[in-house]
Amino acid sequence: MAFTAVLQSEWTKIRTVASTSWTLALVFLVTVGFAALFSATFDPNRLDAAQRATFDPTATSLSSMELGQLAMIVFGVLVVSTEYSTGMIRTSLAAVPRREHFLLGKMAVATALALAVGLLTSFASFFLTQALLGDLGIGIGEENVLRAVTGAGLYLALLALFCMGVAAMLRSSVAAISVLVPFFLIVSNLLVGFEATRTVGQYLPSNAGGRIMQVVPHAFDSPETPYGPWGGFGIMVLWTLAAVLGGYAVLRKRDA
Amino acid sequence: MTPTTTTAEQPGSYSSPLATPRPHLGHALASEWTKLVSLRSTLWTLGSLVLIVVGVGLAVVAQTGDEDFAQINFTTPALIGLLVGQLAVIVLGVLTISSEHGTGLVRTTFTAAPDRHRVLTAKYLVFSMTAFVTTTLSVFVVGVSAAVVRGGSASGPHAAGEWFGALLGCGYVTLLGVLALAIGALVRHSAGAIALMLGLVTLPPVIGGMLSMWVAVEPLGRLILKYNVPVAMMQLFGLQEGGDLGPAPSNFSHLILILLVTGAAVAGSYVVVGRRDV
Amino acid sequence: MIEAVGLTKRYGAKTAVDQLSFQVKPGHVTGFLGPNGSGKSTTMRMIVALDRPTSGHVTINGRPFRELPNAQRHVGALLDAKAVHGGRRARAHLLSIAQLSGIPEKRVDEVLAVVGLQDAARQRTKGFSLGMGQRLGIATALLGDPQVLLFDEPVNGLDPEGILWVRNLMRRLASEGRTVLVSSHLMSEMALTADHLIVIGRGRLLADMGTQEFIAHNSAGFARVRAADTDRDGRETLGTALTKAGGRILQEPDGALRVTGLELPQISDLAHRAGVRLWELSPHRASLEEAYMRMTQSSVEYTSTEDPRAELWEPEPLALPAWEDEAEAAPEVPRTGFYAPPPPGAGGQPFLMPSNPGELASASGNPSPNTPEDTR
Amino acid sequence: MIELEGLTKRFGTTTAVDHLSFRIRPGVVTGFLGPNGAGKSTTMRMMLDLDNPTSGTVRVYGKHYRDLSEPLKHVGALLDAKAMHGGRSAYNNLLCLAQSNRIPRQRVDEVLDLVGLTAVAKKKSKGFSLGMSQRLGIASALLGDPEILMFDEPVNGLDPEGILWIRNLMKGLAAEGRTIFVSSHLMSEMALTADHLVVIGQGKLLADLPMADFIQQNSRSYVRLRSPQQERLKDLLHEAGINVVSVPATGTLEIDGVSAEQLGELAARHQIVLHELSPQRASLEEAFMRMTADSVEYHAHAPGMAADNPARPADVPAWGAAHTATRKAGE
Repeated sequence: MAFTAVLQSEWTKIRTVASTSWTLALVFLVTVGFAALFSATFDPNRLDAAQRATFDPTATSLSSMELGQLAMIVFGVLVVSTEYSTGMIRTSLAAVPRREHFLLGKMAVATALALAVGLLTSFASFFLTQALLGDLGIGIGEENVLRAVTGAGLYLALLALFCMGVAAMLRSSVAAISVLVPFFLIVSNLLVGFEATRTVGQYLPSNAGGRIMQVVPHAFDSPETPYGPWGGFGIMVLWTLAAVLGGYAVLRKRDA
Repeated sequence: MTPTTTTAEQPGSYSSPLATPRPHLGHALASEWTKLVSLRSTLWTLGSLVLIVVGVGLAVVAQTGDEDFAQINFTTPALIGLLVGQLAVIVLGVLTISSEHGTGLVRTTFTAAPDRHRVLTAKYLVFSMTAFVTTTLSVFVVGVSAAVVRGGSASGPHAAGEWFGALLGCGYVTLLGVLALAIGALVRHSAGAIALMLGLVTLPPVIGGMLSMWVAVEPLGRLILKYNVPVAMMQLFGLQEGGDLGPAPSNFSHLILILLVTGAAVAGSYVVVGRRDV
Repeated sequence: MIEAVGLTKRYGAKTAVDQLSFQVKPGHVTGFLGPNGSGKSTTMRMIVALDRPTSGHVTINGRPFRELPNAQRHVGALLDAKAVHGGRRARAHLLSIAQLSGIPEKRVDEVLAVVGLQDAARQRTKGFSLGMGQRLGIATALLGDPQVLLFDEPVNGLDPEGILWVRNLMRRLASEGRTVLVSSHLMSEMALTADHLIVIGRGRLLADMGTQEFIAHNSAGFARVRAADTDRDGRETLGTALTKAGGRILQEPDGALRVTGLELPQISDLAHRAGVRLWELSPHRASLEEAYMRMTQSSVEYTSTEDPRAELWEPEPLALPAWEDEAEAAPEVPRTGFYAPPPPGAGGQPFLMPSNPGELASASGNPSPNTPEDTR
Repeated sequence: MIELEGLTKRFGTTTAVDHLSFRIRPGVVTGFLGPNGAGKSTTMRMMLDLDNPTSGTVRVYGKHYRDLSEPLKHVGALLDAKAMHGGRSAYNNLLCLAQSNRIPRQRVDEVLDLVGLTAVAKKKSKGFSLGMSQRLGIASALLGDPEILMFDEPVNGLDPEGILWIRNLMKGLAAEGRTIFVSSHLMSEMALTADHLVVIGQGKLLADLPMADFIQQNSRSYVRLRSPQQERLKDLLHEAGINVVSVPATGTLEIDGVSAEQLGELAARHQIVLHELSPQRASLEEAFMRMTADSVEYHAHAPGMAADNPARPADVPAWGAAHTATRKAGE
């Protein structure tokens, strides 16, 4: 079977449901909107000396990713779980009986879309906020900035893919969202917040993957990490790979 | 006219031997209780709540010494688990109503009981009592264990007020669940309502944190950072946030805020559920 | 007793139910018929106040549904067999509904036995087949032992044993003096179950009359007559004799004659007088399906078009007897089953039943905008 | 051509499908019958590789379903009318299926037109009634113009016009040499549509034979007589050694095992006037109920509230019930 046909089909699927545009629009609007709000109301005089020394204009642009990722989680989950909740999965698998083609096609299309929206979001956010920051703003050509901004887009794409894998394992929107949102927004922050659990927390996908967005290592008193930006990203790739393989194993083994 | 005469009016029509009591709230409460206990999702959500609160709480108690409790309440170890566990209450609150919409059961329910407000009231009552009792029990298991194990002289004096605060904290979590139920009734879509509620609980501290770090002058940032869910809970459990925000709002102002928000949502849900085609 | 007065429901610009007025009386099974999208389900939903009418009202024993003192004890409804939470066990589901109106717990076990689900009572309903779901829905409707019962497509997904059971159940419930309103697309079932019919099309009332009256109004029965094969001229002699006596005749492929306009004893006498021995003389009842199709032709909402490939299949056309000059062809007679064979229609137009659905489609006239039955 | 060999499916301790082996041949409509819970749907799901068999295999033209490239062009199936994404329009639901198997876009319009859904093609399928969903499901099965078609309860929710249409559609498709496999509980429909039957009960194969043979083997046919000279006729039949059952309620006689031709000749010879001489053919429903009487899983009972009411036992044969009803209706 031509894999391109599967891709085309999945593209039709993804662009013809309302939840796709809702969630992805929210990713963009929330991230760019809050970044703009932060930078427009920014008052450099309020920073103390240490903060001034480690001030990271790129982080100002990208910190609102923390908020926007909620919508991306929902996007990633719904792409997979609505197949189950609507019963479409039976029709889909009858049309594409090879499970690896089906899952790979779906994930490839959705991840590509997430990457496009992610990059659009991070670059729009960056250029808008740098303009709003005025004198404090920097250009894309500065050291490591391009890596951070591109990395933010990559992070969002990888996040969506991770959520697709988990959703394929759990086969339910409610279960997947209830597990993933606390995992990304609370547990990881909570674990890093305590000295005893910090090391564990740093290896969670959100913290490890988020490292790629930092240009200045200790900006805003962020703790030391045992890995570099790409090392952290690699850790998140491993997490994602595990989730995808888990999702594939469940899809293969269980009756549709 | 008494209810039983209604069927007897028709000559030659069927008359059932069953008694015909006028249904009241008690019936609906029994019904909702059956619904709640007969689903595995209840077990999953409340089970994870208890596990997280008690598990994390006891782990913290084990890791601390008597002297640590000089500054904090005996119930504070339960807080960490509850910050995560509250999400289970929220999920259960949403599911209590949205799963009826998702499966179509709501049509069966409202056909059997056309006085929809009675059903909705029963849902609120059964859910809130269950959530409150479960939360309180888990928190107090941790609190009492801490008091017993770490209640030595080094822990200093502890007032009864801290237990009351914890009780209010459990009430706060319950109100969050009630808010989730109301949102579920308004949105009718499980995943949507859960995402909305989780966003409402988890995002404000992040937003507030960013705002306070960069735009300390913005009263909005302060306000968000003062009045959000985790902060309110920390305060009710006797863990004061850093003092650079100025005087912390009182326990009751947190409760009044959540009561206002929840009350508005609940009122909205009564209006909408009463009118809507299902 | 259910009474609807001027019941209307609009979804935006679409009118799903249009000024519907009818009464459903106790002691009868009342069939509720109409093509897909004619507004049956919407009407039933308005009866139990799930949907609000745009205008008009409907009452049950003189009261609006919402004002009944104990709705479940007065009205039981099966509207959608899948309207249960799949994660709940069957018995728990019924119990929770029973408790809503203070119905005792032992009634739950009673209705489970009535519908034959006692062995599945502890199963989660997610794993139920459509037939089992249907039985659970019927159990829910019976919980309150109500005076008024509504069933929307109750036999959907049931096996023949279950269909037979539902048929008898409906009749028994009505014979106890209850009001029973049943919708169905299976005309054969309706003919066996319903005493009275309410037919709607495009949201409007088309008919409200007894089943027999309805069939008589909208179709005609016929007799099948076969002369002995050993008698060479028998068929022709018989045909001529019957035509002379005023009968209308069509010839079937196996050589039998289809006679309308003459009673069986008359045919028997005519054959006797003509000296023709008969090998078959059987009455064929007019079918409800035929009567229904005739009435609703113009209000069918979703008309399938002819599959271009289906043209390859041609039913064996019925021959026109020599003594009949009008060009007519009778449709093929199904040999068995619920659907009684369709007779030729009145007015010289043969009823276009099983052979050519395309004609039916074109007969429905100008295509009008389609309205989903449920637009929400 | 579909071949099932020793197909078995267990869910925990219950065996839903038990060593099922049969072949479905092209050119005819094969009916798939069985009581509720017999394992029909599970079998069909395994044929499409949606459920993994515990043991045994299904082969479609010698191949495993999973190894078919572009399976929609070979096998079209309607298993569950609601198995579509409700938030997507009817057209888009079909389009994404078509694209996955490289079926041209205009075929989507074609099948929508075929099932009569063109006017609502752009509407979300969430709002569809059961009848409309069923039509959409049929459209999806026809999408690839496949040589094998499987329908699980295709007439569910369809109105009489739709039932008529699908009946002719299936016969037409079979006449073109396709393999048509259809399950239904409506025996009347099956009798009109199917040429060959596969009957299962509690997961086991009960019968695999042509329709006519099935009816003949599992039911009785008889001749109904009505005459103004009833008593003379009765005596005559007794003399001829023919067993007669009289039905006083309708004033008819029922005769087993003698053809209508013979009876007509007998009456003519003795100058007896007959007002009815009708051969009653056995129905598929009756045959089916006899065969599966032992394997019905969910037996219903009389309502508990009506304990004083003499309830008809649940296993009355179909013709018994049909008779009484017919008589009532005929009066």
